Amino acid sequence: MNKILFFAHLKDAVGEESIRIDLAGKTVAEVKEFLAKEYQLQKLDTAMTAVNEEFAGDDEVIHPGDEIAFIPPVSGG
Amino acid sequence: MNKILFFAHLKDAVGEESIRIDLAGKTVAEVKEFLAKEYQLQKLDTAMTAVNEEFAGDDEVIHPGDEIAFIPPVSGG
Amino acid sequence: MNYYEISKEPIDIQAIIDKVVQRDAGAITTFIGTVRELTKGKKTLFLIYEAYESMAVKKLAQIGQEIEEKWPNSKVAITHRVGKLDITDIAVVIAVSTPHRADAYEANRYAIERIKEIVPIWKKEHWEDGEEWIGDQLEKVAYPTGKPEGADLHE
Amino acid sequence: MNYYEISKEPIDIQAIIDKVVQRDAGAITTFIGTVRELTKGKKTLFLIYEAYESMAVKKLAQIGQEIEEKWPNSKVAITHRVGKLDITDIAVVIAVSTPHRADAYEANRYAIERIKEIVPIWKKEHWEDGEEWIGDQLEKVAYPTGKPEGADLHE
Repeated sequence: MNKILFFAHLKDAVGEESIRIDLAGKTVAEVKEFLAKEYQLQKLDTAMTAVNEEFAGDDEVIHPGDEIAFIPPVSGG
Repeated sequence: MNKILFFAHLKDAVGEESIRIDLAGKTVAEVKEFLAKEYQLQKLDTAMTAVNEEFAGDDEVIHPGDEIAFIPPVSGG
Repeated sequence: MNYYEISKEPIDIQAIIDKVVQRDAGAITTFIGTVRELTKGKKTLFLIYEAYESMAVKKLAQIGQEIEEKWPNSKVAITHRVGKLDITDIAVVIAVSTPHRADAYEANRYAIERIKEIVPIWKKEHWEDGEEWIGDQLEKVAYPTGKPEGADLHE
Repeated sequence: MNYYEISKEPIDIQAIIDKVVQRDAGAITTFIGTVRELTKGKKTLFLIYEAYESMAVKKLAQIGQEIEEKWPNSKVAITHRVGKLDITDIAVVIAVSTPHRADAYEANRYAIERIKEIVPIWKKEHWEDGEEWIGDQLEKVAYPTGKPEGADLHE
């Protein structure tokens, strides 16, 4: 099972801070495509992805237990 | 009458924080020359001069009541 | 000591400065980011900051490490606030100490630019006529790999 | 409020920062000059700072005015300590607020460089084997007119 975290406008769009779903074996790109469709997320393309709190490329493969977070363009500071 | 202020190594060399002396009519250059001789001040050349708390050029003329200060190279900060 | 923090409470600037005091530092710079009322003529009422807290702390620590490698003998502490902030409230405090002053300015500037690139913190601006999540990078470069690189920095 | 001060007491950093808070500032930078133990391998025990106080306050104010002209909507406060200072004690605090962050760094840097040129303050370093008045400009440019000019600044 995997935990998926959403922030900022993605959280508003999904309506949840996080969901639990099994994504093991999929690549980050596949996860993005799946979620964009499932939740009709317009701006998932512009978000970076973090796996276990570290930025991950589109071809990284998800393992069981991985925490996946979508990081919209940040605006701290 | 004029008040002359000395700071840092000049104060140490003169042995006084300030002296009172009439220098009206002299230029800053003349005052420097006079004091350098009177107190055997080696480093007066490298000091800037302030008249009434404003930097003054060597040809500025001293008026009665002017406060003259010698400003060795500063080292604040 | 925790040099890198996300805080739900107002930030005590002096406490952040105290973390970077060192006997061989002649200079400490701080950057204090405050909530500005006007941005491009539009009046902000208040902001909400949100963070992916655990990752944000790690990324702040990474920035500190980058600085301590680039500027030898530097020491860094950063705290970023989250929650609702009013005009003039403090969003972030960055303190950097170095032996000499030029480095203290440069390293501090590096920290804020890097925060705006890689630290998962977002602000939502609230105006009289609406609200919106702000994303600095939207108007800037996209990261093809999803991983921002130091080379993109405006140093 | 006194934005420019010479202080015989330890400087309260927060009090200096408070002076430059403004609703249209998004950035405040501070520079905190501290007494460093080692300079070129030589160990400092303590320092004595001395000022031509009335003129020093005027010159600090002049620097603030220069900044407020060069960087529109900036606000500046500077306090310099005098007397005996131990290692890590604070000699000077410069706070600058501006609408945007790049200006806050640049204007602050300008202030410290200018202080080291035109403000009548001197430090005497005390080492184990002696003491000496330090004069930065001795190793730099001499001012033929006795008046330093902005053009000499390393901007």
